[in-house]
Amino acid sequence: MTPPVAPGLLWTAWILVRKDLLLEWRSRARANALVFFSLSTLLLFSFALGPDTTFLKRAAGGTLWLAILLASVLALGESFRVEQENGALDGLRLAPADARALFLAKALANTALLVLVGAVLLPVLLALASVSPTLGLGRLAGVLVLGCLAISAPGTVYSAISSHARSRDVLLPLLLFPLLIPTVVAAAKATSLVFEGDPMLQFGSWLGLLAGFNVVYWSLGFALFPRVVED
Amino acid sequence: MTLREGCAATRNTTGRALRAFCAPSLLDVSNALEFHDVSKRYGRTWALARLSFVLPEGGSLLLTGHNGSGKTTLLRLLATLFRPTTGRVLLFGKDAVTERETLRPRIALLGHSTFLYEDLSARENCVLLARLLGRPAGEADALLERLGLGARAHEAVRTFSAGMKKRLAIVRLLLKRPALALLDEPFGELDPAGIAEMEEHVRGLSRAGATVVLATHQVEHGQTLCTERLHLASGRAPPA
Amino acid sequence: MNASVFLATQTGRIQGGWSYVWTAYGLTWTAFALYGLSLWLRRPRQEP
Amino acid sequence: MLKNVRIALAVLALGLLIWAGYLGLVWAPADREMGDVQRIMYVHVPAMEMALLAMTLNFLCCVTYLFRPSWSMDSLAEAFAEVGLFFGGFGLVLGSIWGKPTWGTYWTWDPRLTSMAIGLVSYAGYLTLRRLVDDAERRAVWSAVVGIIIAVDVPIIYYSVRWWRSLHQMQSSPATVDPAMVRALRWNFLAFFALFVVFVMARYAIALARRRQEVTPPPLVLERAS
Repeated sequence: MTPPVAPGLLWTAWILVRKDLLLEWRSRARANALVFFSLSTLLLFSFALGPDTTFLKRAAGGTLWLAILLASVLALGESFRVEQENGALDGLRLAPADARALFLAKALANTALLVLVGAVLLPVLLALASVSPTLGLGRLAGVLVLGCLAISAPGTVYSAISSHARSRDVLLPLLLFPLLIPTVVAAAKATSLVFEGDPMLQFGSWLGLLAGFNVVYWSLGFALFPRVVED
Repeated sequence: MTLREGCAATRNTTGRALRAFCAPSLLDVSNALEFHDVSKRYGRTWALARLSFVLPEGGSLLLTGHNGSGKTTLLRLLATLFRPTTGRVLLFGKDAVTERETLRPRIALLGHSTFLYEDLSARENCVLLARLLGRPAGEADALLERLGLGARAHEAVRTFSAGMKKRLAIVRLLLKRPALALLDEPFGELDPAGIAEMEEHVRGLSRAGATVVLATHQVEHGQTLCTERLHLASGRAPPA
Repeated sequence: MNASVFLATQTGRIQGGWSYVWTAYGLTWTAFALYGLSLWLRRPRQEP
Repeated sequence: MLKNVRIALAVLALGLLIWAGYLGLVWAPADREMGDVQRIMYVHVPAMEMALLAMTLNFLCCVTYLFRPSWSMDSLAEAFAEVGLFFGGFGLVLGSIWGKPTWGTYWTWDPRLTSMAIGLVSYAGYLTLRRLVDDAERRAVWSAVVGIIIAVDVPIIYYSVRWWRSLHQMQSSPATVDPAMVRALRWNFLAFFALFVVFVMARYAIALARRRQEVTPPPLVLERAS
């Protein structure tokens, strides 16, 4: 009774991504809550950093990425809650679905959610900090997507780990934030260059740095994630 | 050390090459399951302690014992979800840890957890599994129909009763057409009609040549279904 | 000659550096002592 | 046997520490510009070196564990992480004590100090994870995974912080050292290394004992079936 040809790694990942996106759509109440949460954090940062608009203008890149970072902790924590309900993760492992495909799917689904959050935050930020994307929307979108990718890859590995450990809500940010400092540095720098112009043409190098992080974290996650899920 | 064990025991690449070289006939795997001195530990407690037993292929094993005796742990080990702390588990002659990827397509587990996504509909859950197995979605629909879930196939699993979720889990099990079916308390949450139907499914699986391991503390139902019996007491199999 | 002149102009050293030095070394030794103590307290009872 | 080896090594390390302390505080000449404050370098630099050494060794243990799991490798990784955290922690404090008189502030965004600080927080997370997972096997695998990711991340942090900081002013290069200072530094390095080995051996024994206690296989004899 050998089963007919099972789908390959990437096709399995595609099936699982569709499943995750469908799940996110079905529980979009949670996604909405996440978006409004990050909006409120953005407002909070603006108020906390003071009404002086020149300072807010300079800090706009940083506030955007801090808001996304906080939202990512919630999104990542949630992404494995749905897998733990009814032991669905074990069900996938037994299907069998290759754990690496599970990683790709989960990380891409989390990225999509974060990009959505970023997309909603951006217009609000442009208004709040009275900044405009002088280097063009295309580059801004590029930074947003690359940054969210660089957050989701290690985030997915760490949320899989902490979803089984005790006091997971503390453990995930504790593990994730130190790791994401270079990513946030690069993303915030690139974003503020987009807002304030790039006289010394550094945007390309910061974007390259961000792309480099992605290569490192995605390959690390791809290689190590099976060890996290398999007992 | 028989030739088969010799082949199975060598782990390194030469072993794998040797196994590939051995003609399958030489290796007619008589035993579907083998536990060699298996223990499993959670934190401080030993869920399974130094357990060894063998089950021939196509056989069916009734696993009895009070709650916490290690039944679920044993099934999860058989389902390759766990790695034993000590000892070795062999399924169809293959090591359940190193070769789980090749074993999993042939194993199905009906556990306490139903593996279902509450926010997806019954059909979406089954079609997801069918796609992962490389099977047409129609097969999932046919099984849903056969088990009386056709009418509510498009409703979210969240709205299902425990009995219906169990039935949906059975659909997932049958969809895999397993060579090894692991049933953990299958009669729980089922009304008498459901229990009779479940017994029929178990017989169907045995008839189809599958090896069945059925764990329950409702011995009266399992009695007629299984050829062999193993009683567990706090993780050990006391001498019969 | 100019070496000593050079040295003279360079004597703008930081005065009173010793307070920092003693705090640093004091901290180092106490840290070692405390950590050694904690390791000793947590030592396994019977030697493996 | 092992016990008195460890005691002998501890005594040797203590002797080395006192001798190196004498060299650093008394024997070595004061620095031309910074005067005596520069003596803090003899403890600050070796401490940071030991922290880096511990982090590298932790990474190696984590990688080895994933390929060839064994409780000794897992316990060794835990020992290196804690000892590294210890040396890095007070090494950073020494760095800021040194910074006050020389740069006027307790903290400068010097890439070395910053990446070490972030590394320490990461290893604190690593050790917290180890305490929050009960199952020994899972804890070992997951902390190995986390240890690898952190070890890959620390150099990345160093370079990105340097790049981020080089927008302002150049990284401060260590003071020029003349031969006598180098000798004092080397003796201090030796003393710190001896202590490092003593601490790791002690912490390894603690970790291994805990693992042994957690993973002892049950006795073969079966109780009377109830």
